[in-house]
Amino acid sequence: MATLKQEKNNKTSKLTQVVDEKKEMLDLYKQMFLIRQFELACGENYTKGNIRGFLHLYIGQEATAVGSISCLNDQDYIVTHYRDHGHALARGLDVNRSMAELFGKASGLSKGKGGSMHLFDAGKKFMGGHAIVGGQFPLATGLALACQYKKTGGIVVCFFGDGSTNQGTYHETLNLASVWKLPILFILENNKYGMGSSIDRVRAGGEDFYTGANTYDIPAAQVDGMDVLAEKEATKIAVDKVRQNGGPFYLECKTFRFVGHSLADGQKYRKTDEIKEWEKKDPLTKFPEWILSAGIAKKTDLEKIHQEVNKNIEDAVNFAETSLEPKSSELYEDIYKID
Amino acid sequence: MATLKQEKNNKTSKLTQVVDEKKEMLDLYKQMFLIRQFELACGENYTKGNIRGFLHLYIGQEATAVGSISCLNDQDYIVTHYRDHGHALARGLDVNRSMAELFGKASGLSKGKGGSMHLFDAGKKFMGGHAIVGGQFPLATGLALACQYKKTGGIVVCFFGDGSTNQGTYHETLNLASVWKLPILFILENNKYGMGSSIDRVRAGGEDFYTGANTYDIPAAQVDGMDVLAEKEATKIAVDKVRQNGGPFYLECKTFRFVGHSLADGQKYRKTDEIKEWEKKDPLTKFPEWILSAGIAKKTDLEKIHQEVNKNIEDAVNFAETSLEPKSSELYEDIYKID
Amino acid sequence: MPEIVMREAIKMGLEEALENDPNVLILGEDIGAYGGAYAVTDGFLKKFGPERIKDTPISEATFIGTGIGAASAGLRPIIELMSISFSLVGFDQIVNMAANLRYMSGGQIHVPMVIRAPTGAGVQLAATHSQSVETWLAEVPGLYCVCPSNPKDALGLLRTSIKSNNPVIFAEPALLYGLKGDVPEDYYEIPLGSASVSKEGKDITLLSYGAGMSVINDTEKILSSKNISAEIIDLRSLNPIDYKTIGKSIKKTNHLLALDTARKNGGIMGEVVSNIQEDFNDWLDGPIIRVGAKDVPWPYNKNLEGAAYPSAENIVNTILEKLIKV
Amino acid sequence: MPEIVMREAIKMGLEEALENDPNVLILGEDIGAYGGAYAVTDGFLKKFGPERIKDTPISEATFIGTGIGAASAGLRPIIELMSISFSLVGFDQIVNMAANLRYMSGGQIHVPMVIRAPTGAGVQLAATHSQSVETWLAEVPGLYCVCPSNPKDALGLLRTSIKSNNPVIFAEPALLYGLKGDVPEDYYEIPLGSASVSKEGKDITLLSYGAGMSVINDTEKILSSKNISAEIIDLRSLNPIDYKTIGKSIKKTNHLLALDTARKNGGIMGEVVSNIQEDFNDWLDGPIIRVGAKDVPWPYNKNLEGAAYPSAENIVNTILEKLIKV
Ligand SMILES: Cc1ncc(C[n+]2csc(CCOP(=O)(O)OP(=O)(O)O)c2C)c(N)n1
Ligand SMILES: Cc1ncc(C[n+]2csc(CCOP(=O)(O)OP(=O)(O)O)c2C)c(N)n1
Ligand SMILES: [Mg+2]
Ligand SMILES: [Mg+2]
Repeated sequence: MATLKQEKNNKTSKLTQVVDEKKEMLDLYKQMFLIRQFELACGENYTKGNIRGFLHLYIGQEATAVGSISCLNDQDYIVTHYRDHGHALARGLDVNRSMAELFGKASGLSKGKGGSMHLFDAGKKFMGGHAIVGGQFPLATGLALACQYKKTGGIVVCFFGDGSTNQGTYHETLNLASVWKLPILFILENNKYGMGSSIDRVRAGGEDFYTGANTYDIPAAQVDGMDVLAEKEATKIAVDKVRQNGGPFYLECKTFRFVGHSLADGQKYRKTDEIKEWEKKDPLTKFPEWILSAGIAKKTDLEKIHQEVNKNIEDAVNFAETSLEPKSSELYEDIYKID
Repeated sequence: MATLKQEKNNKTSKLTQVVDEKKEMLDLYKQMFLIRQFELACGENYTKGNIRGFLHLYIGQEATAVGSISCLNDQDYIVTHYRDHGHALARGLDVNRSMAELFGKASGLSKGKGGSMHLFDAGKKFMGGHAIVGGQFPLATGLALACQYKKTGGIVVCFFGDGSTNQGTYHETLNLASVWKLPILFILENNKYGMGSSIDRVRAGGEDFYTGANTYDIPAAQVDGMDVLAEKEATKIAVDKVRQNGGPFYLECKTFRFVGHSLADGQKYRKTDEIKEWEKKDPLTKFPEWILSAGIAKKTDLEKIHQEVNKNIEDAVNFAETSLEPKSSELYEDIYKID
Repeated sequence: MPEIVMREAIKMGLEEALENDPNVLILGEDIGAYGGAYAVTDGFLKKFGPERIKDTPISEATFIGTGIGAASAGLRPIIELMSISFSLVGFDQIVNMAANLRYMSGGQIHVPMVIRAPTGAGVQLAATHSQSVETWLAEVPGLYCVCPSNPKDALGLLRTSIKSNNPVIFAEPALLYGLKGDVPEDYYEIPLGSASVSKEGKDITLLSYGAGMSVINDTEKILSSKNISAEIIDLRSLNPIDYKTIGKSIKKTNHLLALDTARKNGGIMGEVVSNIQEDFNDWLDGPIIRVGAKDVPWPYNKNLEGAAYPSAENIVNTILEKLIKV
Repeated sequence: MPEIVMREAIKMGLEEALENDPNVLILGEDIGAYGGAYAVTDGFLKKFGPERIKDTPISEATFIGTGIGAASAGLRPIIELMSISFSLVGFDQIVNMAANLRYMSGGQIHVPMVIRAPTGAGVQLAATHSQSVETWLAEVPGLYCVCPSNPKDALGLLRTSIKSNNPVIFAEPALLYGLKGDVPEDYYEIPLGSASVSKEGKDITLLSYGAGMSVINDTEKILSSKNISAEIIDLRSLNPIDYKTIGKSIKKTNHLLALDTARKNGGIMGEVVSNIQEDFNDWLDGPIIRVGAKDVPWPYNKNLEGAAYPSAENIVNTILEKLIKV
């Protein structure tokens, strides 16, 4: 797993560096594994009827969320679309309360009012979870305006899919972010499909999106979104640029979802071959292989993570299952804030 | 007035060619002069209260509409925005009925229901006159889809302003037109301002727009929109491309409005100097000068045109003034077509 | 004909139109290769080809507007939206363009187009995906708006909608795609603007449309068990509204309950009730009762969503309390 | 304080907010260098600078959404639209985003934002530019909606709107920017959700809002000349609606006429009338009369537009015919 590494400019001892690296790599792996297991548990509980509505799983794309979000700090905002579990968990949202939200329980992040497509944790500056394709772009612009206006030093990361670039708000927002030099990092997760539509059938301009950002004078780059380290390095550079220059940056991540668009998707529109090909790049296989082969950690380290995470997920499902339903009076709460 | 001339591939005698050229040049001039005088008459009648609502004049941009529309044939559709008088007259819409529409009279193109911003003549495939900025883009796509689907051989010309490129529909429509290879010629009239907003304050990506079309794999060119012959030549090439390839083409015309955005505009946002500078390129001055200096026609030819046109305008105002108001029963007509 | 589900009935109507009229084509997201979000157009791509079954990018404003343009040039496009909530993204095109083109052009243009979209709450899609936007679109002059409650009406209304020379909003209750019902084998149409009296009665008129009809049918059963005879009217068409049929019924029953499964505030029944109380005041023996979903954003949680949704039991209680003392 | 025009009153409210709260900023098309389509923000760019008076591209969806994002991060943005008709271009952002964010996040987020926009017909802008979209936005839970009819209310409502922690639609009747009226010198606010009784009377209650108030005032004068004493209520707030004030009046007058200058079908009064007839049935001596603009797209021609617009004379005739025999 080759990846560009930036020189580390620190004075700590070699030993600390190695320890740090081990911790860092295992952390990345743990987060990806957590997301994968979370999603599998979601799928199961959707089949059981514990989770309802639309459910969009992040399986296959874990490296993107984990690699990129690891570069952010507490002042930074995140905005994403309905395929939001990965971003939420990578941001460190409570696993129990995330699962409880999908179960629609009172203990859920949004008290069961939002569901899978609308995850929020304002305390962690995780501002949704937006189910109208393209709807999150303007919101991101506004959060970035607030960062700029209040000079908080924070930036906004706006995640979006290839399909959403066909919405007008995409174009409007790139333009405005550039004109106003807003601190936004646009992260495109190009998984080649918007629902059943492969990009070549619905998009003019070819497979690469990042090249189009220059129309808006926005610096851009492309990265292998299946490679968590590459993703992390690229994001780090991008985040630094945004923080230093103030203006936006555009990062395209080539990735793939191994599963259907939602749990209702029969995937008639694509070949099993293509999925198989991409599964060879599965970050949940390749990354731990690399960790072991590079001697960064041992099998037992990984097994420990597996145990911990599996316990987490089990607990989360349990928590969600045993949590109370919202009271019916909740129906009328949270519409208006009291003036 | 230098302009690229395409070789003429015909077998008519030299004399006929000269006669044709004279006729062609005088026609172009006559149309531009007609538009200018029409607009001046509109301004006057707005002040008098005969024309109401919003009134957007085309003064300064005449060469764009006249040069480009002269390349179209009867199968081709035209769609434009609220600054539509120039396109309407260049398309040959009845001058009397156009003026009557602005006066809100029953004899108007739309029986007085549409007004200045909403001119229509379906018989001439002039499909409006659209007052919501960016609203006309999807309509143009649909007309082009019909041309393609029915194989009529017709194309659609969609006029729009620089300001409208900031609407999402601009982006969505360029994308769709390219993906579906629709026969549309996008004609941008870049007059450097959207109302009071100069493009450098509201647009990322610089002064030139046509370069952005390649993001959508749409061939594009730029032309001096103040030069009616350049405009005509460029449009001819563009129209041929659209007709032959089926797909869209993007033509940016650099132009300028010498007057305010609408009759309510004090023009606080721009310098008189800039206007002065552009007025030097006034097609209503430069083009007739060139006609005379190139020996294509004589002063008396131009004077004859002036007289004719002035009479036309006088008649049109007269016609509009003396036309009847719509009957009040008209209020309920034209909402639904009978099934 | 054997019973078929609503989805099938709509599919039949589309298929028939595609077969009979070469000017009919369908535009929408994932209607082709994917087979449609609710599988209504499944198999169409293969049968009719990509020139008539056109998968669009996720650009609601533009593909709705494209339908308008195509219609004004003589085609008869049918637009499928994955949810009527997504119409909000292209609202200007529908409200300002489709509805106004004819009027603003002084009658020169007409727009024979159908916009089909699943509507309503009840499937736990939460606030962004559960709106009943047809209540707004039904108020726009220049548009027609219908909403069927059963397979037979769906087919009959779809036929007239596609044949109409005007833009029609065809709202399909998302809850009802699997609802079974008889569909006549012989060709029939249902005119736009005609309500249906689905059951006669004499004590009270129960009025609703779309998904509300099943709530109304339940209400009628409970009332009947209490010896209250209810007449049931299915509005079917939200624009125009068949005030004649409603009025006739009120003259008989002298009581009206009107139900929206959309939010009460802004539901179509506010309009209906307001007109009826004015025009049929002399025949009413008491206030008109209006029921609708609670005036809250639609919550994801099943129980909360259920609590927001109108229920037959509550309706019966309200009737007994306010109108008819037994 | 001497009389000022409505435009000035709104300007005062904005200026005061910009001066008192550094978190207030204004976003909109041509509000800066151009001075605002209706000159409300004229001079602001110079006074408050480009960081607070932000000229936006013509991208309604995005700059409305930008306001929402900024508000949810603690700013208090005020959005100016050149026309409430243009809100249709950004409708999804208002209806699905501004209104739902708080609910969908379980109360974690709030959106203190004001969207100001000229509304209504009467200035010959034809179908695309004359809509009264506030009638729809007033129906969305999560939004507040107000519409002043005079300078005093405009300033008082604007103060509370800007101070509100929730998104407020502030509809400004385009016809009234030049309307003069007294504005108290001492600081005052007008709470959202409070109607005002602008004249007491005993025979009939006349209810309207915004531009409708001048029609209502004319109506009252004619009625008064016929010895009919009308009570006048200005709704002022379209969400929430002050049913208490309306109810109290009806208990006194036993007659209600409700007027929209928006189209009757879909106007706010359908909702109001429907609720009132249900809750105050026992106090009503006859049907409630609802008047609105004609159900047609707004025409450009002055006479036609006038014919579509409600008139005091017609209202008086209807009252005499249907309610009060003199
Ligand atoms: C406005 C709107 N139109 C359509 C949909 C239905 N829809 C949900 S997700 C989706 C595909 C989006 O694809 P992409 O942006 O590539 O994201 P991905 O699902 O691949 O992560 C569609 C069409 C929607 N939610 N909102
Ligand atoms: C959706 C919408 N927003 C705003 C306006 C108000 N408006 C009318 S024209 C205009 C400027 C458009 O500029 P441009 O596209 O450059 O055309 P030009 O007027 O220069 O010909 C604006 C902001 C509108 N009509 N519609
Ligand atoms: Mg995708
Ligand atoms: Mg311009």
